[in-house]
Amino acid sequence: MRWIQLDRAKREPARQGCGALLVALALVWAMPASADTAAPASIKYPVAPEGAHAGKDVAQPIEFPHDIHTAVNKINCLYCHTYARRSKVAGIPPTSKCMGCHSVIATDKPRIKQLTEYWEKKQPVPWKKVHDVPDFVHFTHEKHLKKFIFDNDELVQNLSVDTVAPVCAACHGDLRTMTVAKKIKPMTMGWCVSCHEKNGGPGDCWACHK
Amino acid sequence: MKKTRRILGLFGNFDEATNAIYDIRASKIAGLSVDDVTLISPIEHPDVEEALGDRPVSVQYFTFCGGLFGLVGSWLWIASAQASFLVQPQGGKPVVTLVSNFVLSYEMMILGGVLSTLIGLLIGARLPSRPHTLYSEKVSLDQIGIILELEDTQIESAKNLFRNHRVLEIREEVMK
Amino acid sequence: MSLENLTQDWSRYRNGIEEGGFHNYEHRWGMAIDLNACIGCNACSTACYAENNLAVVGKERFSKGHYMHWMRIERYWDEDQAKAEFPDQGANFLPMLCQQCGAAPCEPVCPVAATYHTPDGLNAQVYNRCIGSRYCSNNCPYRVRYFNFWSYPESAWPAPLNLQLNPDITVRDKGVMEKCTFCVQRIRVAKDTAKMENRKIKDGEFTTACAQACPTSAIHFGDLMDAESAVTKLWAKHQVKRHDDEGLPVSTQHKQNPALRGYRVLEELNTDPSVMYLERVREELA
Amino acid sequence: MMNLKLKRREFLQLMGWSTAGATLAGCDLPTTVTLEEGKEEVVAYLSPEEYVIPGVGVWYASTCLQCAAGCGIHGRVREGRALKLEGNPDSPVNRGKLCQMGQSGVQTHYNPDRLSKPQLRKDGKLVDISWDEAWKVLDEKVGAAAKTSGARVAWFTGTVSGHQAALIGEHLDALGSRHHFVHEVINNAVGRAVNQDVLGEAMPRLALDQAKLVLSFGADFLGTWVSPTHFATEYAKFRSGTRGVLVVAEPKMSLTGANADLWLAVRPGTEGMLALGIAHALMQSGVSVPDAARPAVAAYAPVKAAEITGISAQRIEQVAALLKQHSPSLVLAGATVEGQEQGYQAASAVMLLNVMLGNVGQTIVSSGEFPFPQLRPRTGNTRDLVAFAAAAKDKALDVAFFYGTNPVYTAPASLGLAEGLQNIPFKVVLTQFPDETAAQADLVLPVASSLEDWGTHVAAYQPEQGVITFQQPLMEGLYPGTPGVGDALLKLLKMREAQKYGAFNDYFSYLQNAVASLPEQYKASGLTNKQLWEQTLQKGLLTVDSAPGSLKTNVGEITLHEVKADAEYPLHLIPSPRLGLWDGRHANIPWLQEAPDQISKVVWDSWAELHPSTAARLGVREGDVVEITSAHGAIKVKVYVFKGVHPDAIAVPLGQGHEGYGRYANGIGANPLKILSPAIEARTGELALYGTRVKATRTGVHEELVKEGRNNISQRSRKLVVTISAEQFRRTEGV
Amino acid sequence: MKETELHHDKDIREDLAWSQINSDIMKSLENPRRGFWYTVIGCLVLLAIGITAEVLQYMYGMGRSKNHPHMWNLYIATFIFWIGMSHSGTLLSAILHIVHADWRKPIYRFAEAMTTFSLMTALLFPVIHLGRLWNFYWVIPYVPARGTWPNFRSPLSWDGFAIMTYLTSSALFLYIGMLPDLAIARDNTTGWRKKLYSTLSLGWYGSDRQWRIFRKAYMLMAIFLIPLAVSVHSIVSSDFAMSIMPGWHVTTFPPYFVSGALYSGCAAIVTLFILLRYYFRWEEYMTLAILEKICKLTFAIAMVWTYLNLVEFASVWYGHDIYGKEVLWAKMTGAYAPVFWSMMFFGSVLPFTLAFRKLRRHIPTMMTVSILLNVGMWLERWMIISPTLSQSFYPWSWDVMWPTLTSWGIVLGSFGWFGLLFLTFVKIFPSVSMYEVKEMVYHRRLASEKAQAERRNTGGAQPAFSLSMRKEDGS
Repeated sequence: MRWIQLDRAKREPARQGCGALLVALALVWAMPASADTAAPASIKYPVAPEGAHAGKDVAQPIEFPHDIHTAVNKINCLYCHTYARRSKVAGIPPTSKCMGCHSVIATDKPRIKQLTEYWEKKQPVPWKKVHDVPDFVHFTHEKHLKKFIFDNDELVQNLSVDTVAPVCAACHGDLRTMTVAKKIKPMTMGWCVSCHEKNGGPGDCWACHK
Repeated sequence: MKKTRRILGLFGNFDEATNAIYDIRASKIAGLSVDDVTLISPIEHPDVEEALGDRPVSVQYFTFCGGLFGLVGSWLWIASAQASFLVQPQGGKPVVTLVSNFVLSYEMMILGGVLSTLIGLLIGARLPSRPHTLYSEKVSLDQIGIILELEDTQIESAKNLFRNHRVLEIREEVMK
Repeated sequence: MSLENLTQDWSRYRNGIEEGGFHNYEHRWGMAIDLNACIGCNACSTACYAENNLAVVGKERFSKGHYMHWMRIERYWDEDQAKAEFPDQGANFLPMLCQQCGAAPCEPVCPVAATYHTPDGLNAQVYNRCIGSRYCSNNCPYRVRYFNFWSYPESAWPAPLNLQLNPDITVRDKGVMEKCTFCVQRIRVAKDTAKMENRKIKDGEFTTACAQACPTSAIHFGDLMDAESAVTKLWAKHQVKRHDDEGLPVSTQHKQNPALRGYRVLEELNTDPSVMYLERVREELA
Repeated sequence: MMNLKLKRREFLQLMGWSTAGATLAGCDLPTTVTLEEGKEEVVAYLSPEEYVIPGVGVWYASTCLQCAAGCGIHGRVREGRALKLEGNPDSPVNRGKLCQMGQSGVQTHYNPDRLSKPQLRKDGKLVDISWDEAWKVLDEKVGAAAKTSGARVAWFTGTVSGHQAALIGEHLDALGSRHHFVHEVINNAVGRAVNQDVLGEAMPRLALDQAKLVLSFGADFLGTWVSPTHFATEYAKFRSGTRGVLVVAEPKMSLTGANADLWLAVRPGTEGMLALGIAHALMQSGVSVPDAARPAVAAYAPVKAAEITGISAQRIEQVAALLKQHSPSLVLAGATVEGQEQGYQAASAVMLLNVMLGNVGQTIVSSGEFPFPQLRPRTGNTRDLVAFAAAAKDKALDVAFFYGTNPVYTAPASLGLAEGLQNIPFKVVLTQFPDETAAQADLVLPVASSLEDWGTHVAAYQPEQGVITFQQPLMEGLYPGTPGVGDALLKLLKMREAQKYGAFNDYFSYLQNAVASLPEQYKASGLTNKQLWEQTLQKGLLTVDSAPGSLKTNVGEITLHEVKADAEYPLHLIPSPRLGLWDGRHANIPWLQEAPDQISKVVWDSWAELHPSTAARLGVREGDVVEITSAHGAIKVKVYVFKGVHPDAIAVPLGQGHEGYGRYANGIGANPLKILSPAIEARTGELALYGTRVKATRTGVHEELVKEGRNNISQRSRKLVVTISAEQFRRTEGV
Repeated sequence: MKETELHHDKDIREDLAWSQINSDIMKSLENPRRGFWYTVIGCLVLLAIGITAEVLQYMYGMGRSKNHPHMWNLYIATFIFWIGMSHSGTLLSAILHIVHADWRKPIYRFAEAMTTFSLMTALLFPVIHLGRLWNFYWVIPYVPARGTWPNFRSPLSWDGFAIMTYLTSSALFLYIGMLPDLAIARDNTTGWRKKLYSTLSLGWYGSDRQWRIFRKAYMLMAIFLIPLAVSVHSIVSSDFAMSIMPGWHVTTFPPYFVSGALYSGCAAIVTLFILLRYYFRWEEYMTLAILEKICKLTFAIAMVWTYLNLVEFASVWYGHDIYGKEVLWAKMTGAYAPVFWSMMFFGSVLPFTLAFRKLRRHIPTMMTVSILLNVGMWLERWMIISPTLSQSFYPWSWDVMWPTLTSWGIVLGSFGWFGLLFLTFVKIFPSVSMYEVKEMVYHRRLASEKAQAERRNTGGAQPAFSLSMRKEDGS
């Protein structure tokens, strides 16, 4: 019964089908713009790219407490990671820098004792790498810091850990809440690109690929 | 009246089947119109279809819309992809290149047309489905079947009509 | 992907090279190579090996054409001396590298856009995007694209040779096309430095490895958009023009004054190379 | 480019920021961008210098030791690794430019075949030993020799100069020996002798840029002659503006010949006659001839010279006319002229042209006397090789030190050097690589590469004022314990004269002391010794002015004999040097092996250049293997048919045919030096390298000759290299 | 005797019973001749060779099969070959369908299958020839996470679009056309086959409505397929014609490619026709008369191809482009001359055998000729690619390259792969269209009876026609 009845419903399916296709067509027209290349006029902090990464807990030779140094003692990130504004790599601070303070401060703590041991043996601390980009990627800390920190007059005057850390946090997460660093951002190309689009970074492949 | 019965007559050749349908058309069975007739056959046969009368087919509208969608949609899609992928400046050519986009849209028009034709076919022919309950395997061999949906009262006259046209086999069932 | 992008800038997206294109050039790196000075000594080529992590392939593979020299010195003999007993003058040397064409035939054919035109006017090759279809090489009239037929990282740099590898450049693995980049890593450093110091790049601030090495200074490198650069002046002196300087068709670009020495190789193909050669000078002593 | 002050060795103590392996691509599978954390180690610095910034390259000045020209270099160092060498713009030699051999310095340094441990011959085999043992053995053996016969100790080196040469001299003095043999295959010893005799100075300055015409008799000044990179920079000036004319006469086209405006294929061994023929033509046109040379010049009228040399009289007269027309000119004689039995006479004939044309004083000027005789270069030659072989054969030596040369490879087999070495009881080889000589050694001492070592050098050819170029390490030694050459010498000296050298910890402090004790006149005023030292290292050189003298023109009598034909060995063998592999010392550098020869474009191989007519006579074509036989041996090489070689000559490039020189050099090609006859240049005692007669026979074997652009020598009417006439050039660009 | 000849001249016997058609065709699913299995084994061996070669190439790199400047070689040549082969399937199934040439009916099914499978084979080559084939999907314009798209300008990405469209369309076309036959198969099989066919036939039961829609949809698809086939090979030719290389940058390439494609495809149909006829004992369906028709078609296309070939040479010659002329001259006289002249012989001279009726009807000859024609066509593809690569603008990089064992291995492997796909198909699916053969027999029977009746001049009604050839009063 059903078969024959439906056979009689002559043109309806055609209308329905056409309607659906036209709606789809309209949807394509109405597709929203995703790439907004115009950067905001004044940037304090990078518009952080979206995405998260479930990073592993990395066992470091010394469990370095970023939170104590930054959140409690209010030491500026760039005080230790001093190469970041001068080179493409941010760099791990040399042991001499640690010892600059820790030859007098908190010398009795077990972590500091560990550190002193390395220092006395004249061995560099074998830190494990947490954040890395592939070798075919050219990433410079100095230019990113220039754009987000040093090109911003207001910030230069009162450069403190609380003004610098949010900039670093765009890629490294907020280290004020971590002990040892943990990778919590995906650091993938799409992630980089989304940030470049939002903040007006270069869209040229060769800006980043070498 | 409610149609409650279904009956299948199998015929040995198209002439008989055609004549049977013409008889039905001529209202040999009261209350049964040609719209209640389904013909099942191993090959397509224009004569019989003529007897059944005009039953419009809508698949071409699907094809048209699908082709159009493929053409316009893919052009917009490709052009907007090019417009937001600015590494595209190449070989001194414009970002949105009409020639290549035309080639691709052309292909996509065909793909859209073909796919929507398929959809049209499936929708129009109500496929996929289970085979008809009265379906006989002889139809796929060499016999032609006529399925009628009937009221109880029309059964006998239908059978008679079939027999008049040298029906080879009659099957019937009660519709649920 | 968005239609808004498309509708906003429609007219610019439709610009080809004749109308200026959608390039937004920041620089146009270019060269001038003086064949009067070139002595064919190979210094540029070896400097390129050292700078750009070019793999040494060995005799067997070289014989199959698997060589990787981005900069090669071609040596031609005069055709008019084909019947003479001795060549009564020297050879014609031609340093051939990627011409960084403005209308590069290699670019539009790459299926994945691994090669494209940068805002610096370079033909970029993005190694990690490349899938190795080799179409670009097929379409390159100068045959200056080199393909990694094998995996070289292990074979070409046995330890400790790998310590020499330039960390600013990817070491290409098998299946990737590569070519001269005008030492983009040096350009990048120069641009970064200039940007850090809030200034423009100065002419002569850096140069490519080949130009740096050339004992006779036959290779000049610089920014063709910088009116004051030595290269721009050389191009102007020899009246060689880029396409979109004036959007001139090739026939009018071609050298009008026979006294000038500038020309570009296979110019008639309309590829708009960024490398201008200065004609070799021939003493008529024979 | 940053040239930061260097403080002692501290910068070397850096640990790599990223391991070198990390530079490798990751272009292969997988291409996922997430890199797992915690896998790699970041090595942090312990206590870095202020100027060391990871990720930023620093340039240091040093000196290139790939040949003896003494080019200044800048080396790029990043994260403790030397990455790239470039010319030092301050160096008067190369003015910031660097040839391919210099560029390859990094591959000499990082060569995978470098020796890392000393080796001692035990039971006939070289075995690895510790450094302590090595020094002990050395002390014992040399000590024993010093006690009995210090005079029987010899140093056999390549060209050395600076404090290295001084220390070698002092070591020999301490032992009471005078045996410092200095050997180079590629040398201009005969030319130096002629210069000394005619001009009064062995190596005057050549003002190529002042010359309007250069006539070169086989002097490949763009490729292998004296100071090629310097001459190439000068050549650029010579060719610009009014554009000088370059005429080259040689039996086999060299790189210089390949850039000539007029190339003359002269019959091998007759260049002197050609020079005299030109002199005759000049004389006919009114140029005066020094009296002593008059008979010789008169004997070679152009027609006669044409008969001998194969260059038409018309051509000879044309060259003479050109010389007269373009003044001042510069006439140079190279190895093909000098490496004959009458090479001195022939080179004198060439020098005669300079004298006649008045070039002396114009394009040939005095370089003055270098003020420190002990630092002056001991320039290499082949006379010392002959002498050393003879001394060895005569069992006149007990201990021999070898450094900077590989005589077992370069000595002709006919000298019997390999057998002679058996007679030297203790042979010490200071080398970076296991080479053929090291294979014969009793003790092999690996030395630091030129990028790991300190040093001072004085180039034999000083283009402007005299300079001492400084060599400083660009990075920490790859193999701990490996001493620099200077350190090794100091150590040897301390074994003999502990009190005299005990004050110096190492060669570094020795050099520092040497700079500090420089006579005041050479020190810039107002600098402390430390500042002077730092400034010197930063510049890479120290200028020591010397007053130029004046050149003489003492042309002596010239007697040239006819070159006789040899029925059995009809061809002249030309062991042609290559810019690249040089005398074979760079055969283990993959870049240079893979760099096509400038002329033939052959890679990774030896070949024999044959004129098409000769090839046709022998019935060979390109790729056929021929056997080249001299009276002293035979080699097999593939044929390269080439018009740029005289039909009477067969040219085989130097550099290949190594047997024990590492993975890149071994088993490739053949060494033409092996079959040279021991003929001696009559006046100077040099080996007549170009005087060997050979015959070539086909072997029937055919192998592909691997070369670039293999199917084409012409442009097929495409406009690839376009030419313009010189007149037009001078009209529009001449200044 | 005369009778038999007449019989043979018919495309198909008109007195074939429909039930016999069913059983004859369905038999192909059961018991082919031994030769079928030998062929399967042969294909497996070829495929194994191909896989070995590909694995080696994957492990060690493209250097095993390519060099500079021969960046493309056998792979792309074979790619074009397979793409080309697919075209005549469309010719038979779509073009001839539209013009109602009913002799196509017994043979179009396998021809369409050939289209689909040669496309699937062709599709392998652009992937195989990639230096980094594990990244081949970057050519597909999926919405990317990295903000990157493929380059829509590249003829190679057009290839991707075109081939995917063609593959989809022709596979659908094949499938849709097979629906009624799948229903027949469903009704005549048991076990897993029954399940398979039940699923695939989608419940087709042959109602008049289904037939109407089917007829229209099938015709629409056929109409789409024709421009598609032409555009696909034009796009493949764009890989060359859109480049600037001498010998490639030729405006006549699209029609030249299309004609070459039809040519090789027709030749392949002859080969497969003969094979299937042999394997499944289908002498009744794949008759010599039909073979003759395809041969005539092949001959006509061969002449078109020859003409276009000559036009191409002539236009290069008269165009006086020195680069193009050099390539042409090198083809004719250079290292590749033997290959070039073999191609000319196989492509333009050999087809004249098709002009003779005796030869057309001689199965072994036709088998040999059809294979040689395809060899010629394969050489043509190679001669399109290699001479230009070896001798282009830049004389310094001129070089002749002969294929390596690895590339031969992969080329052979592709034949194995195609063979396996095809043989599997014909073993599982009815490769002669049963319902259409029924139609064909039915219509021919009607026509002949009408003609007979007219001849006999006997008036009155025609005798009732029985589909099953049963006596009307028999049961």
